[in-house]
Amino acid sequence: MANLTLVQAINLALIQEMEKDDRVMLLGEDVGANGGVFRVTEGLHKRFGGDRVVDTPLAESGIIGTSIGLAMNGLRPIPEIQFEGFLGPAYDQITTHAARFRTRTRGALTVPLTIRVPVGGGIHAPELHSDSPEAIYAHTPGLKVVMPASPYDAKGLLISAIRDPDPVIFFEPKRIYRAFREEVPEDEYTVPIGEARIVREGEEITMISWGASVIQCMNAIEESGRSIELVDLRTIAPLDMDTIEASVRKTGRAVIVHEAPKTCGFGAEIASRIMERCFLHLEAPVQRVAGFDTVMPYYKLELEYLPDAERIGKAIAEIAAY
Amino acid sequence: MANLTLVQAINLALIQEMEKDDRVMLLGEDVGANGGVFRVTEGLHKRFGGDRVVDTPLAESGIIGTSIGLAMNGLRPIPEIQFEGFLGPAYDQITTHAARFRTRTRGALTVPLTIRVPVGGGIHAPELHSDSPEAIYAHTPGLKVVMPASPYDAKGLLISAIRDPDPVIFFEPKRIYRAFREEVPEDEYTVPIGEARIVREGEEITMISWGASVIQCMNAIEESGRSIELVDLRTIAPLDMDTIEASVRKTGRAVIVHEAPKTCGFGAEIASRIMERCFLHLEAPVQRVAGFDTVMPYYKLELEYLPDAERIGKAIAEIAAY
Amino acid sequence: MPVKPAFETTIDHVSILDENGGFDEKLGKGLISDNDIVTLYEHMSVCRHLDEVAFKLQRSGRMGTYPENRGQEATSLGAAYALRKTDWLVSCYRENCGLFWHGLPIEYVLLHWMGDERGNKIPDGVNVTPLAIPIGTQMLHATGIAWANKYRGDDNIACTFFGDGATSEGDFHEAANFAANLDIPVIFFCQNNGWAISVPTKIQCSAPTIAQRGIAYGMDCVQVDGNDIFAVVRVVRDAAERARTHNRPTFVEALTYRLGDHTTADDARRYRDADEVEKWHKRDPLIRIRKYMADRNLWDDSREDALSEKTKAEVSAAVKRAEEIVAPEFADFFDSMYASMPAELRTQRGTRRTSSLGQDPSQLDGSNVSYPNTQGVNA
Amino acid sequence: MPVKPAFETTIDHVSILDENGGFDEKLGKGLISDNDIVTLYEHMSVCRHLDEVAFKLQRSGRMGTYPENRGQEATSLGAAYALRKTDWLVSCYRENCGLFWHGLPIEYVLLHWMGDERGNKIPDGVNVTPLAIPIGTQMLHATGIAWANKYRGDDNIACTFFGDGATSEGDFHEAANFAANLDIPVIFFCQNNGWAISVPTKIQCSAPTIAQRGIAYGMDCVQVDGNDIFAVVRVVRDAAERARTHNRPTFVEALTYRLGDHTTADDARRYRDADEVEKWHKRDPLIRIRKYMADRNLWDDSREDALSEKTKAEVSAAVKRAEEIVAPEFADFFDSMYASMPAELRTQRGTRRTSSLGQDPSQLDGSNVSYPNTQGVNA
Ligand SMILES: Cc1ncc(C[n+]2csc(CCOP(=O)(O)OP(=O)(O)O)c2C)c(N)n1
Ligand SMILES: Cc1ncc(C[n+]2csc(CCOP(=O)(O)OP(=O)(O)O)c2C)c(N)n1
Ligand SMILES: [Mg+2]
Ligand SMILES: [Mg+2]
Repeated sequence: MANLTLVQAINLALIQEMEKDDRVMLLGEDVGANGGVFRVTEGLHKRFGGDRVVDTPLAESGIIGTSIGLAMNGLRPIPEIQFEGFLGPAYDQITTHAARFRTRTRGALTVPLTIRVPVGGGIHAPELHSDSPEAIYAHTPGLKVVMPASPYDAKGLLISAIRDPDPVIFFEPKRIYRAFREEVPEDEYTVPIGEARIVREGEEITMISWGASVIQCMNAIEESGRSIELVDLRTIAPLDMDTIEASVRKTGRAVIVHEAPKTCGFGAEIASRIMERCFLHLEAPVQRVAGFDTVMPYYKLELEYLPDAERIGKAIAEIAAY
Repeated sequence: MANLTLVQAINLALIQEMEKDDRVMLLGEDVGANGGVFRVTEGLHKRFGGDRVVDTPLAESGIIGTSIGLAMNGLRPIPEIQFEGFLGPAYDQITTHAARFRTRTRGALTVPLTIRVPVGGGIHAPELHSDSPEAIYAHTPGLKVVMPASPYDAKGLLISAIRDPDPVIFFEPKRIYRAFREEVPEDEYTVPIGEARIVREGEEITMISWGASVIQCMNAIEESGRSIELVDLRTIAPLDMDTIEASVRKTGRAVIVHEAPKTCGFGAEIASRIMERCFLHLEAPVQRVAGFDTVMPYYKLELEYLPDAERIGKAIAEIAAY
Repeated sequence: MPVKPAFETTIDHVSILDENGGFDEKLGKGLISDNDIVTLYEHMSVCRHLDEVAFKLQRSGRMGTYPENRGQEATSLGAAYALRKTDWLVSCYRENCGLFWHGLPIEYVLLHWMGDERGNKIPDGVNVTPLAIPIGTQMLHATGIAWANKYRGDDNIACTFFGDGATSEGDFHEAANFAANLDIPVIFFCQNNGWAISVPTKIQCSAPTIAQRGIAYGMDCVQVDGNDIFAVVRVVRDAAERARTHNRPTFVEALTYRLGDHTTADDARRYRDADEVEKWHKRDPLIRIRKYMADRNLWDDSREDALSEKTKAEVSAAVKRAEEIVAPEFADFFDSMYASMPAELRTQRGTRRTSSLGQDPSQLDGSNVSYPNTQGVNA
Repeated sequence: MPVKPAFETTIDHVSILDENGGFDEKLGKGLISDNDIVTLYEHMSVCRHLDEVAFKLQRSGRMGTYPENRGQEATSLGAAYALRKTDWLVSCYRENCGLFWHGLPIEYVLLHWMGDERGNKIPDGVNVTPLAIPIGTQMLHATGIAWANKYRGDDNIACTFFGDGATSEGDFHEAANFAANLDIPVIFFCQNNGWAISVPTKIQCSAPTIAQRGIAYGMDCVQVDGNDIFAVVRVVRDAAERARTHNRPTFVEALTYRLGDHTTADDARRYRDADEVEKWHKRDPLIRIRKYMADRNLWDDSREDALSEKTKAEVSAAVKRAEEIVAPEFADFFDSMYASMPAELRTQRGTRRTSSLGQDPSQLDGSNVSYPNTQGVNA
């Protein structure tokens, strides 16, 4: 049991899975000698050598496309895309191939792939280093999409992702890479993909979030002094609707919080499902506290863009009063 | 006034805008001598010459990326992507550049671009020729997304798109390219981007759809014998929520129909907005009749995948009975 | 020296059996035994006949869009012949001949074009990937597949096929660049057939050769007469050797020609001249081999007649197998989405519905639903 | 002839002023006047000093991540000097020197790295695009921009800058291929500085030169000593001439070196040797020009001292302008999203909310909302 940051927890999960299974290998830009621009792969190149921790050419489609081939031919590649803003060049390989090979071949060829991607805003970074594209991939059948909000979940979910027989996009909220530490068991354990976590229980309102926003929710809930149940999705696709439904049937009110733009963000899917499943239990319209429908601004204004405790708090007050 | 197919209406709009404004030029794969694989650009190469109707190398990112440069430097390019399944390679240029230049430069550089893309299923085509990615682009601030459901709207919306100072993705539902004809005025007219159309009025239920599904809705509505108001969005982004709200406040019931997979499809955004705006008027949960959360199957099964009058009819019966 | 050469190179063009029957003994001797050339010719004839039949099937509505391979048979077949069964072929959609040689049953290709995913359900032990529809994307998979072989330390390699147009896609560049810089044993085999649908090769590559694309990566590259199966076998053997022993990729440009339309959805007369087609008919790889065999008394009309019977039988048997397969079911497009099916997907599959009231009729209990037709919710 | 050459080529390496002060009169004579070389040197000194200042600003929290240009000043400056103000520069982020020469005020680059979009609001008449963050994507814009010039029939061209790593991206390939096959007047200027963050050039391109990337497109290509401003001016002039008069693109590989870290977020000592850096310090383009000027009595210590005063003043004035700009406002990131703002966006801007009850408080009429803090809904 050690007290680790999210970066350290991921690093530990990678080490343990690579020790355990020599089909597991890492590839990406600067993941080798440099240990990744966030140092997530620190020490792995030295420990496992250049064949298993590979610095690739600067080409995201190449990184994912070759990873698909590696996976189809028996390995367990873990490609890293340096920032979510650079998933774009790999979008085609992810959506037309990684997501489709199993069903296209009726199971003959599969793509057990874990794509690691730092995600989200709040770190004062340049353009295209602060976006939240999870809904894009949640709209792509064949993929699983994961985003931990704590070091413990990060390690457990990453191990599940690596062992998953299907392609998983593993989003790492960079704003909390080192924001806090948590007890993380040294021994191996898994957190199942597809199961949300009740962060705290409550009776009045259900709040649903994921990634770095979960902390903003915590702050808002504490300030509000109300009895609010906070659900950390942990997995975006497939969505754990049972946990959400049970909570909303109890509270009758729901607020969803995410960094991505509101329109067609994943909050829209959750809100629709809640209405579909809990229509007669709803006492107020489900509220979405999200990024605005604009491009993520450069860092001088990024905190104005991201949902914070103040905006969340207002939504809490409003839905409670409705 | 001529009786035209959707293909002919688009062809006519292109001719008229190219006659009118010599900054307008076309580029893409096979758009020249071949007149496009659907013959949408038939005759244009002969009429306007190889400088204004350009067959490009087989590279979608190249087509969109160079179009961005053409547009930033004063032209009005109309790139064609041959099928929506091949938008993937251009996804990065569309989302990181076309959508962002205006705000990135605070208005100094703009990208007046109209991306023409055949979209949707039902034509017995090979893999990746039948998808519906509109929600992906509706989740991308900075873009406008248009999808006509009739020849008349196709001509009017395309002219608006070409003249729009911002990038527009103009989706052409290939299933209705030649499915029916309609009176289309010879003279120039525009259909404004951002305005939905009430296809038929009704009191009991509001049905919202776009593209080729609109016809499926018509059939289902007729079979149902009920008083159903059918809204053809025509524009997906920006969404004409006022028209939808007015209708749902009247009917209290809404069914959304689209070909794309249900999860995170554009139906999720509409359903959420309806709940947000019409909560106290809703008599039933908004229903989504959509593609399944699977990869679009090869053509033997594509009609099982696409929402048809039967599936829509069942949803009508159910929401009416709720 | 202020101006000094930083780089110099030459690219070879290789030809062994030319269109007039000329044969280069030095390069060609012993390359393909008399028995094998006959077998290869017979194999090509099957593919040629398949095109005819498939075309008719499409026209009569029994099959969807189909791309004829006619005229290009020697390219993929020569490559497949030069490789091992344990090597991987990562193809586009105009390599029937090589795929069949490598072990893919004919009906798989038919099923694919009949709109049936079971045509992609490659049998165990056949190292081919399914036909690739998105142009240019499969070379990256080939590079990854070959990389995995190298990672495991076996000496199997991959050979990926693509057209002239495909070399315009960024993915081609990234695949070649990965292979060259990371030393991956893959062969990039370009079938330059002069056209990408209606777009001529010069719009895809205005350089004197497409082969020189490989120079950008410091890759060995060579141009070969793609309608000369001997020359194709020669260059692919050399490339395979280079890959197996040194993990070095090779770029092969095979000059060939699509004698038919791009696909059954295309009409090539709209964009190319009849005499161009004529010229290439004379270079037909089958004619060439037939002459080679006849000159050596390996072939005559009676054998040709016997073959055409055999060919007809083989192809129609394959068509029969493809058409007699049980119709696919609704559930089929759900069942291979994931190793284990998520709840929402299971519900959609079970109810055939995405709408919540259809998925959960219990919400309607008490209220009486009158469906427009006789079928129930779960029909 | 069974094996005949299909293609042969040579690539030149051009150098005029070498690191020992050797100067090639034949190529260099009259290329840059004495007055101009002094002006260019002064301009480079400003950029060099800007790096120092920017680095400190970042370390003291007054600026975000910043990429030093140190060591590469001669490349973009030489190119800009060889071009016309009416030509377009489409850059990456390590071309301050060329951008400033082309007319971009220094504070724009500072504002960009200070996280302020106004740094991209290029003044009218300055033909540069904003710094490009996504690697490799801007070359396509340059190709399109140059294409538009050709379309209109004016003879302005575009020059796009990018690094060695950028040549691994598919977009680079597509841009070069479009330019070569469609005859577009654009110059592809690669700054090969040996590294892409921590990844050495050989992982991006294992060929003997990056210049030969251009051969793939049948493009003229040349390698040049990027720390030799005379050589850079020479090759870019030739390339510009080729573009202006024949609409032919050129690929230029400039050999240079990043003397600093990749950015202020990087620590280059983790992945490269001190002696490699040492070696390149000796090739510093500023040292080289200083020697050239001193040999010709164009420069001495007193002028150097005067310059450093001038430089300090110029840079601190720019910093002042950048830091004194009014703080941006919430509304700013809404107002340039579209030419005319859609309704939902207007509501979000007006209410600062995405949640429906926050956007439409009338839905709450009657009910009393007690906000956790003093601000109202529209605060
Ligand atoms: C990414 C992508 N873009 C466009 C298409 C449409 N398309 C299908 S085949 C083809 C031409 C391919 O030409 P080439 O690569 O030369 O192969 P050939 O058909 O000549 O064998 C095009 C443009 C596609 N399938 N995929
Ligand atoms: C598409 C994309 N992928 C990754 C990155 C992260 N990144 C920023 S700079 C850089 C290295 C660029 O190297 P090079 O092109 O040689 O330019 P240099 O920094 O050496 O001038 C990388 C990988 C990015 N900005 N964009
Ligand atoms: Mg071709
Ligand atoms: Mg570099």
